[in-house]
Amino acid sequence: MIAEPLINSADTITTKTLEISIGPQHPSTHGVFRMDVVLDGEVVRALKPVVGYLHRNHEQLAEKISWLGSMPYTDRLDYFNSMSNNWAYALAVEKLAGIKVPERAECIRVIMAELSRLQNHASAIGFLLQDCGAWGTPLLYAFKEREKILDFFETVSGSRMMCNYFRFGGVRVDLNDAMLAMARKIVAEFPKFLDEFEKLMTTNEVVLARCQRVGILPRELAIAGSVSGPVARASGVEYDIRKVDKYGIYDRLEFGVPVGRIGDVYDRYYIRVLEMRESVKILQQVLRDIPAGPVQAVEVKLRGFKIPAGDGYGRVEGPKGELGFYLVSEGGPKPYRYHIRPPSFINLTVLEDMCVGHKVADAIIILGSIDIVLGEVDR
Amino acid sequence: MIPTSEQLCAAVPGVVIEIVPSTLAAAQPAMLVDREHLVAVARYLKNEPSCQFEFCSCVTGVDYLAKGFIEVVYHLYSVALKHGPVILKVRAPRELDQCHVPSLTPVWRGCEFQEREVFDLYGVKFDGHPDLRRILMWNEFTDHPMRKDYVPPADYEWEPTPHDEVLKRAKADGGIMPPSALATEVKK
Amino acid sequence: METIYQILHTTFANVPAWAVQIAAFLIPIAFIFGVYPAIFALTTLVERKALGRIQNRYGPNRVGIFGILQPLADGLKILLKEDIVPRVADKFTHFLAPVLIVIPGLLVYLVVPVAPGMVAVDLKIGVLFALAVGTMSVIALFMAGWASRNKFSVLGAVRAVAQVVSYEVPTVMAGVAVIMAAGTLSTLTIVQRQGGGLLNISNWYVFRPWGLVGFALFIIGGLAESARCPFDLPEAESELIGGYHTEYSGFKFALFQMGEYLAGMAMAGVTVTLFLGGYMGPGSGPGLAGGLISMLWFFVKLAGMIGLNIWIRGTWPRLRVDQLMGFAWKVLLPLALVNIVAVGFWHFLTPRPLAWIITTGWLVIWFLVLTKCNASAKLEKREYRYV
Amino acid sequence: MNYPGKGLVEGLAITARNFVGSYFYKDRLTTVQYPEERVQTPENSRTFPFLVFDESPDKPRCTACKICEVECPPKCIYIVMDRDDKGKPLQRPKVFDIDISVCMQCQICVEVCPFESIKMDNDYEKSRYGRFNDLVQRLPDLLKSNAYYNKIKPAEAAEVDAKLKAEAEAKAAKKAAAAAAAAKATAVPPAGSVT
Repeated sequence: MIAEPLINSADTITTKTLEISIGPQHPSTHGVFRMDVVLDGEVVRALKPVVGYLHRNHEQLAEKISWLGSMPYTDRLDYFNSMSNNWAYALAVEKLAGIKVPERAECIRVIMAELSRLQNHASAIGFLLQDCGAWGTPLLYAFKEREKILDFFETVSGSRMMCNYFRFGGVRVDLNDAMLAMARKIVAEFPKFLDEFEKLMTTNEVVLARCQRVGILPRELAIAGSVSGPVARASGVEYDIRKVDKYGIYDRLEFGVPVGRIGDVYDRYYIRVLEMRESVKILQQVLRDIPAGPVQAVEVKLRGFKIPAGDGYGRVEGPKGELGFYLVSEGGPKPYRYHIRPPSFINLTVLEDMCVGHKVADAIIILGSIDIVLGEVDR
Repeated sequence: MIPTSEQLCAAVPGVVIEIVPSTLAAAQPAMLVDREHLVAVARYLKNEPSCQFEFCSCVTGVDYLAKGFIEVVYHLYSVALKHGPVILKVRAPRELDQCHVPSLTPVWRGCEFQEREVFDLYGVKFDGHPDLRRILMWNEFTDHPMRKDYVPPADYEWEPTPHDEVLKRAKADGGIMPPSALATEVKK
Repeated sequence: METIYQILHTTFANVPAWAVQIAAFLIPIAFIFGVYPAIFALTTLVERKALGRIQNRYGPNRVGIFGILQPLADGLKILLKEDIVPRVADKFTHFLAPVLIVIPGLLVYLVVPVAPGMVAVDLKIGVLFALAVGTMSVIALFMAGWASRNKFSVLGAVRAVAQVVSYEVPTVMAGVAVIMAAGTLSTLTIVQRQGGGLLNISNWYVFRPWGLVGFALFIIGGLAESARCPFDLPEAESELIGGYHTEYSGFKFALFQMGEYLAGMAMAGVTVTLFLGGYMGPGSGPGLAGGLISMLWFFVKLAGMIGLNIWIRGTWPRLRVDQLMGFAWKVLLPLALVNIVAVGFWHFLTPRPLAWIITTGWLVIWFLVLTKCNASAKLEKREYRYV
Repeated sequence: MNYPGKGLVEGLAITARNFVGSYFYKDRLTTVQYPEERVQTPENSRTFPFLVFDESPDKPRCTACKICEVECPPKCIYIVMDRDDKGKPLQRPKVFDIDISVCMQCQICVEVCPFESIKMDNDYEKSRYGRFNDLVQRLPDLLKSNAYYNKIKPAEAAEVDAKLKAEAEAKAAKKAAAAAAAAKATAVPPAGSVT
């Protein structure tokens, strides 16, 4: 019997890749989102996001109801911050119809949008650390702060998450002194929560080991992939619509826009912490001197509101990125075409480039660091 | 600075550019480009040092049923020079087999998912798109729901407060009529 | 066991010898099967209440006053839950895995001394037996993962095997250090050697330089063995949904939970025996009163170790698979080997202060060398500019 | 001093502080035991709409003008106007259904209602067992008194009452002026020219 030549088993063993679908029903996909992942052992070889499970065709609904009728639907887009969704829609309509917004309403809009940014970023890093495995503790600290802000929204607009508070040309309810005092208390207590949170997580060795150099998004790919918001700024893209478009009264407020350099999961986490500190600065400035005056432009009719024919695109720096509305009007009371530019949906374009080569555990964190909400992805 | 149509005509030979005005308040005129030269115009806008539109913010499909075409609208911004939207429009006939538009995903990677969505909801086929599949609807779905002439399937579930066509359809094919809808209603 | 036999024999003189022998067998077994599962039930409640309090909320407080009956309610609920077995699963192994996971957890308690003379079996090779039996649960984990034919469970099972095996090595090496110092493998004599001294505390091995390092290694090894945070990779909810026990429901799932908690408490028991002086404490000694106090001391130390586990579970996120392995092989194992050499110094350098200086110096040098060459988890220089 | 496990130990310190704090400070223990303790919902908070009536339930303010039915985005209101036996429309709804499984609590109906007759309730315990008929609130369930409205939303109700009273007085004054003008017109011809 001729002895077989010694062969290196690694050459002959053909290992098969493992296709698993981190499926629509999964504890850490932030909603009904599926990723078809091809695994080689633990390493991700390919990753295809599959969306559409929460598709309600909100854009076709809007073509059947009046301009104001789709304002409550915008709360259901990115249900974490209904206030900035409302603002994006109101801004697009005001740009299209040329409506002037009184001074006090602009200040109230900035207060609401920045508070909504605070609670969104707080829960975003809470969920990110929950995906890292910190069993609920950071998430519940973040939710404790978020509750205070949602209670303020309920006191003002009537509902915690589905505020339907903005109107074309202003806001629906004026802030009386009790509400302003409540807002000032929230803003005063927020830095204390941030310091405690940072001490818990920012220098934690396990978080550093898990998040540094993971899911790096190069600057060019971020711009080419139309990535916007904290995800892009963490990779070095100096682009914040509050500074570029200067909508509302943002040009009169001094605040910085933190921009990272490496663009890994840790940068995206820390950029959100720094953005929260900037938002607190903005809120302190606006809450210090709110002018008196009307809260809604007079000439906007509640029923039968018509916009001259034409199309227009208005956008806002939402907590998740650039949230834009492209509206086409044919002069009637109903929009002819109502398109939403969803930041979470477009930020997913580069998810695969960030995840390939990393482990399964990293793919989950990278998805968490993009901070998507499926109501906005699927519309 | 935002290029004028003459500058574009000079840069890209043989392109037909038409300015489509918006409302006077919005003041966002768009450039309607013909299909053949769209990719060339896009590359010029992206690589031209004075424009540098390397951020394609929004891709939208609009179905103009009356005028008989579907329009795809691109909103471009420049991150480096921070200047405003340049809006490219391109039109394609509504019939499904001729509804072709050159894809701009090779120019801007960000259009990939958005163009797939326009294909899924409007049926506009993007030539040159790396992975043109349905993104929002399930794969076995054949129709394109956002078209103006799309008729949703007549699945009348229980609806205690029916209105206009749901009410008509319930009366027509004898669907379950809630008691209140049976209440005799004399037209005013 | 012999002491119980003596006590019984003297008190019930007229009872025939074979009956007393059987009784002497049954009492420790009854003790182990009674006390430790009860502690498991209590731990689930205490864990949920403590994690609740850490997260600014109440733990379970609806069933009984302050939620005392919650473990009972959980047990009843789990009993009534439907036991779903996947159609494609390998029925026999799927059934056997939960049973096999509970046995090692209970076997380890045979050699853990609870009070002077009160140890179920006074094996001469107690420590070896405890550590060897501790790793038997790995087979059950892999059986569970492989039998349920679910990709996520297979991933979880493979991770579990890799983790438990690679953390077993540094733990055993740390145990070798204690065996060298105590000179015997029998847990009873190890605990007796840690007695005496000021208030029965100063002789604990944890107050020796090499003992402290061994204690740290044992805590990390214990966490990794029972797959608790920050090493709870096998059943990482956020990645693998449930790891090896995804396809289990009903009482089999409860057995898995019990097996995990018992394994965690077993490792805590062994750590207490080897480093914190078992039942030694002020006032512990032979005799009825001393025995009771020493039993109290043992359970207080056990509760302290479990409390530490819960505290860590409420704070730290979990490590990734490759970091977990790297940490075990590149940091813990060298440290354990260095620890053995340190015990050698400690044993042969008779003048105490000299021994203290040499061993401490040796350990500190090596600690710095290891942390230097494995410097992974350090905050890189990051600058954020404001535009 | 920066020892290797510094971040981990600081993290433990924070959780320990929260654990101990939860026994002493109220803001470290934020759970509300729902059935026993209840959070006092603020005045503006809104759940589902209800119809207001002034004196008696069979005379609601609502005149069945169907503006809210038209303007409601999810189309969850269904109104049929009441008619007396001769077919003359009475300014009252015979059927007024709101399907609260469709209603998204956006209170646009409250804004567009010209007669201040539909207002937002803040009672959130509206879960039912049945899916089909139980979730439709018919006219009798919707009707609530103005006193109830003043109880749940004092400030808003006071404002609405003041507005209604002002309108009523203006109408009464106008009617009085018209009656006076009509009386003057009839009085002048018989008495000839009256200075």
